[in-house]
Amino acid sequence: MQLAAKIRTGDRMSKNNHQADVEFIAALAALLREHDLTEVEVRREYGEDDALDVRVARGVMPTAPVMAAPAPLPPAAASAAPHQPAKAEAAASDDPAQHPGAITSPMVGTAYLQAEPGSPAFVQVGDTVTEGQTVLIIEAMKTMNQIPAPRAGKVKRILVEDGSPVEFGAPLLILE
Amino acid sequence: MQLAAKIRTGDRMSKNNHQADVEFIAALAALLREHDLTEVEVRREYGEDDALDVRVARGVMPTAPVMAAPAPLPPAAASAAPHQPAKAEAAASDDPAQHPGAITSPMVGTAYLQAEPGSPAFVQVGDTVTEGQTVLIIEAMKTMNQIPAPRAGKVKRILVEDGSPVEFGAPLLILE
Amino acid sequence: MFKKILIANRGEIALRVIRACQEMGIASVAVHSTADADAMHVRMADESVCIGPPSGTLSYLSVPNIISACEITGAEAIHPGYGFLSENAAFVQALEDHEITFIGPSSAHIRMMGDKITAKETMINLGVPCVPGSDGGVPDLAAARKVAESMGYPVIVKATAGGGGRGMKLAKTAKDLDTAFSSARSEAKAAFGNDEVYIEKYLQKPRHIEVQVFGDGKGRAVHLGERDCSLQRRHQKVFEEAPSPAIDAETRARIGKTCADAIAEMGYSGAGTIEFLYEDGEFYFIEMNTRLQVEHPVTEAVYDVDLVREQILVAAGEGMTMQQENLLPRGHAIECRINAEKLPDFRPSPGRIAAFHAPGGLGVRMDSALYQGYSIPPYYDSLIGKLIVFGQDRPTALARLRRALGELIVDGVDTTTPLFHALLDEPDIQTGNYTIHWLEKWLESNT
Amino acid sequence: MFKKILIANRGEIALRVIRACQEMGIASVAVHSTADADAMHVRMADESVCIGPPSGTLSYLSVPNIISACEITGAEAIHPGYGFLSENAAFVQALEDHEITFIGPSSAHIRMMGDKITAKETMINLGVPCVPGSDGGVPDLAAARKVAESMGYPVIVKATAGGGGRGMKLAKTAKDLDTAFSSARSEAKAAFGNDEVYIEKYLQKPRHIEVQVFGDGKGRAVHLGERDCSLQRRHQKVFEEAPSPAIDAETRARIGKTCADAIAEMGYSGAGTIEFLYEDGEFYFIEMNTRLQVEHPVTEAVYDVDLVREQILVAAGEGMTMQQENLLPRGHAIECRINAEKLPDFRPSPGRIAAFHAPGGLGVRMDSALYQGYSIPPYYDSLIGKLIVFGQDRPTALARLRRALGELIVDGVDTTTPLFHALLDEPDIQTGNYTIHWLEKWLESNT
Repeated sequence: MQLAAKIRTGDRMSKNNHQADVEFIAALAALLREHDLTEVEVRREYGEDDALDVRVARGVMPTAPVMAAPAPLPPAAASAAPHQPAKAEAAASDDPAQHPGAITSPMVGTAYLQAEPGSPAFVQVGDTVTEGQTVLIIEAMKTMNQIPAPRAGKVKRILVEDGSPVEFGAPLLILE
Repeated sequence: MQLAAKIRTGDRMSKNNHQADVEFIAALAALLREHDLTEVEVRREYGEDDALDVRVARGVMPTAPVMAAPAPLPPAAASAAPHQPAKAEAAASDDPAQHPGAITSPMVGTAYLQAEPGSPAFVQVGDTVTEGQTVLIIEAMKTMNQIPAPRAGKVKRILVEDGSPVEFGAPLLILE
Repeated sequence: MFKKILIANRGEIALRVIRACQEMGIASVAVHSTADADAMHVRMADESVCIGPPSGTLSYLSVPNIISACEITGAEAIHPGYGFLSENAAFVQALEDHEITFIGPSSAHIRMMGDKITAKETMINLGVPCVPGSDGGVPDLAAARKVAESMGYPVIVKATAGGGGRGMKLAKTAKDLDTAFSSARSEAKAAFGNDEVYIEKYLQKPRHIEVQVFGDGKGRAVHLGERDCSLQRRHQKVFEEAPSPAIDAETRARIGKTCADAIAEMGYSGAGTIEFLYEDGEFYFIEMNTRLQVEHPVTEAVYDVDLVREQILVAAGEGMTMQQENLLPRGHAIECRINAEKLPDFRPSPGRIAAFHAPGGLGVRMDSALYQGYSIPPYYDSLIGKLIVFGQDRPTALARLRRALGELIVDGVDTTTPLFHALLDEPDIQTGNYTIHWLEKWLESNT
Repeated sequence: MFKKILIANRGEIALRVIRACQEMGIASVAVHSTADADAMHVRMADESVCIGPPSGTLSYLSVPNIISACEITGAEAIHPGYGFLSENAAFVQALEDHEITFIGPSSAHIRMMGDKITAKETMINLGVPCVPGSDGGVPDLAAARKVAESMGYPVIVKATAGGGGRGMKLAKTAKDLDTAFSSARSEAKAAFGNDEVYIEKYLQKPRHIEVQVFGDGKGRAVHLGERDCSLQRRHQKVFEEAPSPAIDAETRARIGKTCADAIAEMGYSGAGTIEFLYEDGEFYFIEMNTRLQVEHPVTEAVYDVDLVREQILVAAGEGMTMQQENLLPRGHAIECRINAEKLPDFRPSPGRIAAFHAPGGLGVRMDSALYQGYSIPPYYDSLIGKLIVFGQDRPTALARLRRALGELIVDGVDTTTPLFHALLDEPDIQTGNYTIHWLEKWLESNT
C-alpha cells in the first residue's frame, strides 16, 4: 500500500495554516481509506495568491507485502518488494525535477562537480553562469561529458553530490 | 476496486469549511457504494467565486471478459463467465425479495401452487389469508412441504410459477 | 460421463473442482449461502443455487437443501471438496438413496474410517503399521514389562478410563517402568475409580507423513508417495511438501505399496490419504481421510497428475488412468496455506480485499477464490489461498517460494504470508529438519 | 556467480529474468524509460535506473546509457531479453570491451547468424537442411531441368536481380518448367535488364517448426525438441505449442540431434532457436535466433527446465545442468500471446488497466507485467501477457486453455483474448491441422 500526498501552497500562506492543512489532508487520507478510494484531488482557492492543491492517492497497484519481509538469506536474497528504497528516492526527487529552472541529466552516468580532484568546482550556489558554460561533468562509458548551462542564470541549488550516480532525467541543478 | 474523487472549491469558501468539505465527500463516497454507481460528478455554484467541482469514481470489479466468448464446444463447454444468466435473474429478483411483505422460501426445492395437478390453487392474487394457512407447497427430497402464511394478509403478487425451482431465500409471494 | 456436477463446497476447493469440470466439458452447479452470493465459485460455475443463510450448519451442511439443489438443477453427481459434508457417511447414504453419485468412496468406507477403533483394526488387519499397544488392559508389572520390551522403550502407560492427560505416565527406559506403572494405576484409581491401564509406544519427535492413495473401487489401487505435513499449529497444517525431506525412495516405495495394497484389498474408490506419525524409520497409522486433502496440489505437481479429474473419472465408472508403474515422482513441491489471519495470534481477519495480485511465472500455482473487491465473510474458515511452487529440487522450490511470496499482494485484510517469509529464514526449514512439535515451539519462542 | 544482473528490457520478459535472478539469489537492476517509471519490472527489481525518454531508440536501445547504468549500479552482467538489443552484435561487442558479461552468445555468433547468407552457408556446412536451390544462376533449360529434378517439384524460378515477386515463376511439375523458365527470364530481362534466374524448392503448405537449442560455449550442446509456431499473422506468432502436432518422436530426435550437433560444433553459448519451414517430412532452415524466444515457456513446461536459469549459469561460467539423455518431453504445452489490440484489425489499444485478474489452478502459468491501475504506454509493442497451459496431452491442454482464457480478466483495454476463444472452436486447431498460411486465411474469411 502506498500513500502519496502532494501539496502545493501559495506564497502568502502563513505558517500557522500548516496545521490546518495537515489536518485537512489527514482527514482526506482517512476518508480514502474508509471508503476505499484510490484518489482524492482537491483544488481550493482561498483568495488571491492563497491556494491549496491536494492530491492524496492510495495505491490499488501492486504493493509490498503488508508485513515487513524478514531479512533475506541465500539462496533467495532477492525477495520481491515492489517498492524499493531506490524508488522512494526517485519519488522524493520529483519535486526538484519539476522545478522550472531545473537542469536535468541528458544521460546516465556519474556526476562530477569539478574537472578533476582538487580542482575548483565548475559552479557554486550563487554563481551567475552564461549560456553554454560547463556546469558539471557526467562520466559515461569512461567518457567525460561536459554539461553546458542551457541558458544564462544564477545557480540556486546544486542537487547532486560530486561522484554520485545520476539517471536519465535526474535534476542536476536549479538555475534562476 | 478504485475510487477517485476530485474536488475543486471556489474562492469564497472559508477555511473552517474543511469539515463540511470532508463530510460532503464522505457522503458522495457512501452514495456511490450504496447504489453501486461507478461515477458521480457534481458541480455546485454557491455564488460568485464560490464553486465546487467533485468527481467521485469507483472502478470496476473483475467482470466477464469484455468480448463475448464464442459458442462453447466440447470438450470445454464450461468456459468461465463470472456473470451467469442465472446470476442475472437472481439479481433481477432482488426487488421482490426486499419487499417488506415478501414471503421467502425457507428451503431449496420445487414450488407448487396447488395440492395436486387439477386441484384449485392454494391462493390467488387478491385472496385474504389467515396466519398459518398453506399458501403453497415446496417439494424437497421427494417430500411435500406446506408453506404457511406467516401472518394474515392479502395476496398481492405470486412470484413463482407452478413447478418452478426455488432457491433458499427466493421470494414466493407478497402479502399485504 | 456426467453432464452436470454440483459442488457442495465453497472457496478455493470449489474453484478447483469447477476448473476440473470445465476442462472435462462438464457443467458445474455452485451452491452458496446468502453470505456467498458474490463469491468466486458462484461467479465461475455455470449455475448456482442459494442453499441457506450464512451459518454453515444451515447451508453448506444442509443435506436436504443440497440434495434439492441437485434435483432442481438436474446435477447427477456431487463433489464434496474437503470439510463440510466430505466425510459424512449419512450424507453419502442419503445420496445413494436419491441415486445421486457421490464423488468419493462408499458410505461404508467413510463410516469405517470415521470410527477410530474400527479404522485402526482394519488397518492392522490389512498390514498397515499402527502404534504398538497392549491390546487392552495390562494386569500387572510382569505383563507390562513384557509388552514394553516387545515394542521397545519409551512407552507410555495410560488409564483405560482416562483422558486429558490424567493417569498417563512415561517410561523412557526399562528402569522407569516400575514407577510409571504403579503411579499410573494409583492416579487412575484416584481420578476415575478404575485402575486399569494399558501401554503404548511413545513417540518423541515424530513427523506427520501422509500417503496419497487412490482406488478404482474394483480392487485396483495406486499410491502417489507421501506428503510431509509436520509443520502444524494447533493440529492445523500450514506448510506441506512432497516429497518429505525425511523419506528416501526405498522407504517411499515400501510404505506406498503397503498402503496401496490395503486400499486395493478394501475395494476403496477414489482419493484417500493414510496419515502416519513417522519416527526412526517406522510408520505409525493415525487415521485415514476418505476425501481430497487441502494439500493435494503438491502431489499433483510431483506426480504430474490431476487428482480431481481422476476422482470424477472413477465416480463416473470410467476407471482411473493412473498406473503405479507410470507414477514416478520428480522434483519438489511446497504448499503454503494463506489464511486471512492476523499474526502473531492468528486471529481471523475477514474483510474487504482492497487489492489482490497473484504471483506468476515458472513453477507457481495459485489456487484462490479471492478477487479485488471481494469481501471475505466472517462465517467460514480463514483459508483464502494456497500458493504451490514446484522446482527441480528442494532448494529450488524454497527459493521459488520466497520469490512468489514476495509477489503475492493481498491488501485489506491481514494474512499469514509474513509467517512463511519468516519460516524460510529458519535453518531447520531450509534443511527440512522439523517434527510435528517444531512450529509450536518456534511460535512460542518467536512471539 | 554474478552478484548483480542488469536487465536491458521491459515488460513480461524483464519480469521473467528478474524472477530467475531472485530465485538464484542475484540482485537485479531494472532499466526503464521515463514512460515506464511505474512499470512492474521497475517495481520488482532491487534497483532501477531511468535510461531515457519514452522512445525506445533513446532508452532501451541506448547502448551508452545501458552500459552506464551497469557502471553506476555495479551490475556485472546484462540479460537482454528478446527484441531491443538482444541480437545486436555491436552492443555485445561494446559489453565485451567494457568487461560486462552478456548473457547470451558471443558477438561473433550473433553477427554470423544475423547475416542471412552467412547463416545459411554456415548451416549447410554444419549439415542443417536448407531450402534447396541452384547455387547461383541457371544458364539454360537443360541445367534448370537437372536442378529441378534433383530437388523435386514444385520449384520456383526467380530473377537473380529480382524482388517484389517480379520475375518469379512457379513450376508445379516438370511439364511447367519450360514455360516458367522462359517467362521468368523474359520478365526478369524486362524488369531488371538482367535475365539471369535461379531455382529454389517451392513450399506450398509449410509449418513453422523451430528447434530449441542450448550450448555451453565449450563444445557441448543439447536440443529441447521443437515448438510449432505456424499460427502467425503478418509474420508475428500468436499461438505456439510444444510438441508440434506434426512431429513424431523419431523426427524430433533426428532434427534435434542435427541442430544440437551443429550448435556444439559452432561452440555456441546459451539459448538459441533454429527456425525451419517443415513440409512433407522435410525441414528447411529459415534463420537462427541467437536469444531467448517469447515462446520459450512451452519448452520449459514440456521439458521441465528453467531456460533463463541455464542462460545465467552458462554466462557465469558454471556450465549448463541439462544433459541430452535427461531431456525427455512429457505432456503438451500451449502459449497464447495476449496483446493489447482491438479486434478485428489488431489495432494497438494502450490505456489504463481497470481490472486485472490472472487465471490460476493446475497447469496454468501467466507471465505478465500487468497490474490493476497500470497504464500501458503507447510506445512499445503490444504484448501484455503470455498465458501458458500444460496438460498431459494435447486435448487436455486445449481444454485447460479454454478454461484459463475464461478466467483471464483484463478490463480497460482491448485484448486479443477473444481471438483465442474463437480459434479453440476451429476443428483445424483442435486437430492441429494448420500451416503458416492458416491464420491469415481464417482471419480473411472471418472478418
